[in-house]
Amino acid sequence: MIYLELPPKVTNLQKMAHGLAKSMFRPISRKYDRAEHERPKELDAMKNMMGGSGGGMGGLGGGDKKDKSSGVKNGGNMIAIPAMIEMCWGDAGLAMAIPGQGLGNAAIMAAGTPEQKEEFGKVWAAMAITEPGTGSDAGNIKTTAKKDGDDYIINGEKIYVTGGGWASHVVVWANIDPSKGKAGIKSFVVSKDTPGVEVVRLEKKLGIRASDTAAITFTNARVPARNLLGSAEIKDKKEGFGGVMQTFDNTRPAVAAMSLGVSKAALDLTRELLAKEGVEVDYGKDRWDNDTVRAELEWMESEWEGARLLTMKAAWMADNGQPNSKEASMSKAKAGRVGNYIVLRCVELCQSVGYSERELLEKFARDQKIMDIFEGTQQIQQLIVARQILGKSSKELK
Amino acid sequence: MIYLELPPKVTNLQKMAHGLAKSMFRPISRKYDRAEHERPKELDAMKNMMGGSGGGMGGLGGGDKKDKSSGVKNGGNMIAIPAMIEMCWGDAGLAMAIPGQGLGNAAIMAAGTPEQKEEFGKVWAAMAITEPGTGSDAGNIKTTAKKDGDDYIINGEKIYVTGGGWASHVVVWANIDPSKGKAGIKSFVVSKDTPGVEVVRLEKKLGIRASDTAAITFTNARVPARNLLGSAEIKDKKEGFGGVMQTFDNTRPAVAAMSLGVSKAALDLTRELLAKEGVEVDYGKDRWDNDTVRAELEWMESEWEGARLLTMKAAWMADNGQPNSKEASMSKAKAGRVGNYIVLRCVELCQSVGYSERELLEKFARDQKIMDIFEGTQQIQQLIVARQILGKSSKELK
Amino acid sequence: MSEKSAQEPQLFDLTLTDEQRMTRESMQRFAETEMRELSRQVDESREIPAEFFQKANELGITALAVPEAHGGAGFDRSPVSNVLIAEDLAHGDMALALGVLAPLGIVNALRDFGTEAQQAAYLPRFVEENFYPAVVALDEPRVTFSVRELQTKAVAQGDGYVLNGVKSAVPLVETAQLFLVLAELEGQGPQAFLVAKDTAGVTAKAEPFMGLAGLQLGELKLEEVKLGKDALLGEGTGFDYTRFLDLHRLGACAAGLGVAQAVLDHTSVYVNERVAFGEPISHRQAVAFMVANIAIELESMRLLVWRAASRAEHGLDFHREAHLAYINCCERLMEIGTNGVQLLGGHGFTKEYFEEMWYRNLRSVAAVNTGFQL
Amino acid sequence: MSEKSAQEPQLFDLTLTDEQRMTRESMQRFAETEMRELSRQVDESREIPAEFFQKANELGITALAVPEAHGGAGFDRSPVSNVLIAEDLAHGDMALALGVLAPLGIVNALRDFGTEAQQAAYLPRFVEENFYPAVVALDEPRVTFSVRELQTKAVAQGDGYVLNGVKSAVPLVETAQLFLVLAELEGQGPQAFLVAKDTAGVTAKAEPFMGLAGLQLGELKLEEVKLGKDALLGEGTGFDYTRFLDLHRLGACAAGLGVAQAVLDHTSVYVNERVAFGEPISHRQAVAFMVANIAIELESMRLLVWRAASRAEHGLDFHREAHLAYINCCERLMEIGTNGVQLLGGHGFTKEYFEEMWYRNLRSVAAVNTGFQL
Repeated sequence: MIYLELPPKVTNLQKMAHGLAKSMFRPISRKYDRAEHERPKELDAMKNMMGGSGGGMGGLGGGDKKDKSSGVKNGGNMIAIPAMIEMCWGDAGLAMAIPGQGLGNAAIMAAGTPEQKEEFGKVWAAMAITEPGTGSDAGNIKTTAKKDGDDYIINGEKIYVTGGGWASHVVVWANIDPSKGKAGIKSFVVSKDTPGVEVVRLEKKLGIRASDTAAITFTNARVPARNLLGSAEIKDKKEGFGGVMQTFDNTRPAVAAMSLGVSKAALDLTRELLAKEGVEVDYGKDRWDNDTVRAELEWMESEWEGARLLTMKAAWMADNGQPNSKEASMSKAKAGRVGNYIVLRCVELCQSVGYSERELLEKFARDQKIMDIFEGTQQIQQLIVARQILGKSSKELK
Repeated sequence: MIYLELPPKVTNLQKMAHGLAKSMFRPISRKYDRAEHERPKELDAMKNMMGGSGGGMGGLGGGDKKDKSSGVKNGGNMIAIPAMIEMCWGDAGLAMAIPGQGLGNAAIMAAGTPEQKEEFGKVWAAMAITEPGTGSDAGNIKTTAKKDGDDYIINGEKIYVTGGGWASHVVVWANIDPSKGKAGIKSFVVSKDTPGVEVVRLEKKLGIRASDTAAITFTNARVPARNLLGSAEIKDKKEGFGGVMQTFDNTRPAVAAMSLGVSKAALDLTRELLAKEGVEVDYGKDRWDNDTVRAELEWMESEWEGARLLTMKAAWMADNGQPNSKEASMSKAKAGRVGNYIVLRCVELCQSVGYSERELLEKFARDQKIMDIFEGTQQIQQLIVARQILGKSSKELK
Repeated sequence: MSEKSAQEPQLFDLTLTDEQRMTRESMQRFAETEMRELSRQVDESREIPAEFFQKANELGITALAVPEAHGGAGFDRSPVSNVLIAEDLAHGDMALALGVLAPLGIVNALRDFGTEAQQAAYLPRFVEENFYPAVVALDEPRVTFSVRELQTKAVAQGDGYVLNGVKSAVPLVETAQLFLVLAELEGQGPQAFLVAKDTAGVTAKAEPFMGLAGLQLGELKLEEVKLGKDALLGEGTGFDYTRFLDLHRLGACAAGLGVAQAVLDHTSVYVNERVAFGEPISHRQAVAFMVANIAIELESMRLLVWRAASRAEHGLDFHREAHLAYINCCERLMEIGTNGVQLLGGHGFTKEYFEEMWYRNLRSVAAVNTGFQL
Repeated sequence: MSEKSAQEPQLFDLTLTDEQRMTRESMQRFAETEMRELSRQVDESREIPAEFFQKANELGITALAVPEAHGGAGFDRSPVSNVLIAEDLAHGDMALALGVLAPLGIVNALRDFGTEAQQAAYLPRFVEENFYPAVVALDEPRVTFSVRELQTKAVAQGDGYVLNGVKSAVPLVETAQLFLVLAELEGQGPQAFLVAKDTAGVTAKAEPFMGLAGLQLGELKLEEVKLGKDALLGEGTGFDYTRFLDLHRLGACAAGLGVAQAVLDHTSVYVNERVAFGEPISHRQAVAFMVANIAIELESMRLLVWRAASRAEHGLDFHREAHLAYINCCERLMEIGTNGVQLLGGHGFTKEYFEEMWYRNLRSVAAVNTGFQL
């Protein structure tokens, strides 16, 4: 039966996450925005607190809460989304810097065997996909992994590795047989201690400065064959690459949630500041019967709620075993652009207060922008949605 | 010296055109919106009144008013734009139905030899480009013109011929040598009396119902070779087709002007109706310090003025002998989308009054839509602009 | 409102009930076979064949909603199911759909706000064999009209009320037997009055609008219309104007969703079939992304509308959610309407396809209040 | 304002004068060589090398505008030329450009509104060898701030005025020698006061903002600041707040145009060079059309700004035109700023390129009033 409210189990965790974000992130938010590349040690305490379930990426892909009669599940994906929203409401950069909550962890949980989940379940794993020559074109990576006895030898350069500087491990995309094209791309869990793995640079960024973004080189880095996630078999082109791509179906709603979190923070703060000066929204007037500020706040809230519901739908589908690649991309496309609209507008609405570092509004407007870019840009999401609706291949609709 | 006001010569003609549009078009505007396919005989009187210069297409391409010291011209193109805005302010469908003011007339004036201008200067010529299988892809037309002695034999089917039902002549795009691809495309002035020329259908349309839109078939229609506009020589691919395409550089700003005219009519009427009920715009408040209706009216006016200035710039460049293909497309892209935004919003702002046929607002919202489509859709204009900025061919940037 | 109002915590769920699935199938079939083509005919002639509403009546949509005590099937009040019905019927044609659903809106208003006597007096009319046209009269012909400042005025007089005012864009205005007229009652804010067609002082006149020809919109004049005290819906208690407005507008939004879905369904086929520059135009990002964005915005709106309706169904506050859904639909539905025409280019501008009519119909959501009480 | 104010009818014209063409060349050269790279350094350190403004001073922008009687070159008052200068310098860096141009804004305000005595007292300072930092203080630190409801108050007292209030986002706040403070003068509406840095009760403090680091924005506190009657610009006559605001904001718009042009110039090279999926990304419509639309909106805004400035230059009413230009720039410049980052993808988010800084700087136009009097 159609019902779009979250169950108490989820809202309770959401409240917890909100409290955590407020008490642990907000007080150090500006500090680490300014101290780029300094590791937020205050977050070490959170590693255990979060476990594998809460606000990070670990909960994606799982799921347990099930309605007895209908068989409907509200599981790990649906818990992870509101939790992620709340964490990023607190601070998106810090949320990405929690030890043990990397995107690589999500990949391990999504694609790993039970043994791999056991071995790597508690490490802090970043995700290394992009290379200097690739952007959205993940199928075009040049990093190789050559079989050598029981090991693979990895060579290549990765950039934009979120958490790559501080994580203990990296999940690296590499091609085990470049002659097969992108079907040969597999992902490997690589310890940062491996000889030949070097962090060559941390990027200076517009936002999410509390989270490190690393460039990492792999020079004859030797990893055990058992660190390859999933199967080493090279299937037909589409399916093979699809395997490594499938984590996106889980992580894209999570990145949508990040955008929702940051833009909710901007909206909440704008409303709070305006309320202090006597301007409050009450949904009492039609758009053309209202003043511009109230109408704009309501409009942004409307757009935000639409994006949130799209994201919850994608997560609900994942929890209920429904293929959700289209919906995952829809949620990220909508949340990415709505988020960007909101954070920028909130700075404008709050004028010199919004533009100043006195408040966090300007920071939200910097942090959010990456969420319309990473894990596939706005344009890539539209491309995926369009291909699915129109039944087009990547060769037909480029 | 930078100065963006229109000289008195232009504003006087503009006022004349406005008066004409108000007194001759507005009173019969609703009548011919309802009586689709009935020829507005009231316009016969205008044929002579307009001459070759006024509000129609005849003025495009010419130019005389020149500043002695600077050499700057404010000529035929610049006069035609404000005149066209005013005529379409009155009624876009009727403006397109004035005898002797067809798009084909513009083509004759732009591409014809002095002899051709003499012979066909006073006819009423529609323009026949599109075919059932082509839309924006004008290079792909299948109509052929085969040389036969001193004549050409034309075969093919044309659709969306504006004024094609009532005009005496049609300027037809046809290929004289399909083996040469689009370089073989030439335009011919064809009398509707020619045996083998048949109007097979008049379209029923969303708007501009006062203007007929015909489907015309050509079955072994024989025309004298001297009716070929320009040269019969097939130049290299690019230049050859460029010849027939160049009329677009003049007609696109004119279609931008149509969109400006209709949307100005919507804006003016909305303001008038609102003023009667006490809501007036005074540019006195900042956007976020205003009510939504006033702020929206100002925003629309701002967008409209920007589009108008882009259009005037394209016309000014044409008058002053500067290549303006990019600017022509920019003006049409902007005026097309701004126009569509305005006409639809004005219906909304005026609520049941706007949605009703009591006022012309709903008609403006129907009439305008085609202006973002014909003479190259919004998307085609963006493509042209992008190719020019990025230096890309139509093969690279498709 | 619902009898199933949740005791145990519910889960977030997007699954239709079996009943909803079955209803959708029959609604979709009816929309496809009985409405889509008729819509074009009606759009041109502005004449609705008498048998259409009769046939639609046989779907039982209205009768199912009437409590058993009054001769109906007594189905649970389900705003969500009504959203689905509106989506499906409007996929066939928005105007005819809103016409078919107008009486359901009145039944729902009577169920939600009517006194027992009013329910007993009116509800039986909706289960009769003949379609009983009953509609809401809300809009007024002013460009500064606000639903919160009605100029149609009701004054208490003697044992009843006198109404004066002009209503605009009233559905089925010349055929309706019963009007639910919204008017400002001195000292008591906006109230709803049950006004029979043949009451003295009531005149109705259809007039042409941009779209929704099948809904036969028009003006309803009320001149010194004298009504009994039982004409006041709820007789002074129970009427909740905010709830009324929200459910009424959500009805229009739901119908708009159906039209937008029709745009998506047709344009995504069309752009695959249409060839230009040697390929289907769907191979161009500008075209394909426009289709993708129609899908994204449509689904976003749909979830907003469903959520508001499901909150109403479960007896939760839903004003905020309804408002957010409505303002989104006002903006984005029209965007879809105009992009539908754009995707077809010149073909979209002619009556060869339905996009031009959808463009006109979709403009109604934000401009007029021609929805129905979900 | 202009001495050339048209007797004979002028023609619509987009041609630069020879003088403007020459000025543009030297401004563009300076922006390219002295500003672009420095802007990144200043953005990080928030320290402007002392020699920068000195070097900029040698361009003579301000001195040329000072009448000969006061030691300057006495160039005609040309808002259009000032727009061009702002565009060109801001192409190098918006923050530094607005810093360089702030004193020109004060000179222009003195020319437009100052008494002869005020001109004689202040203008000579702007032709000295050293850069004389003088700025406008307009914004106030409230989210409901309105330029039309200033809470900085001036009260007539004795033979002068007392000012109280807080100004925010004041350019060069710690280095400026002279502030033109906008305050509500009891009974006389908003007025401008010339306030020297070292006046008792004036405290200035720079603080970090989202962008415009090179402009060193900050707060100016005015506590019981006592001023002579000659501190009132125009001494009660001649000050036109609407004109002042319009020209001030057009100054910011003009600078924003320069940044938007920089976005267009760089992204259109970048998308041609950047290869993905086997081709330059400029071969994708979604990318190419975004570039096209940057060009279209930029040119549209530019013409709006030029028109308003040229009307001002020719002594025509220009409030409506300035307002329309300003609201367009508020919206569209930021759109260009965010699309610039988007076109570079992840690379746009890092400090590898300038797009992330342009994103931050362009947000200023609608958020703060840090322009200059054209």
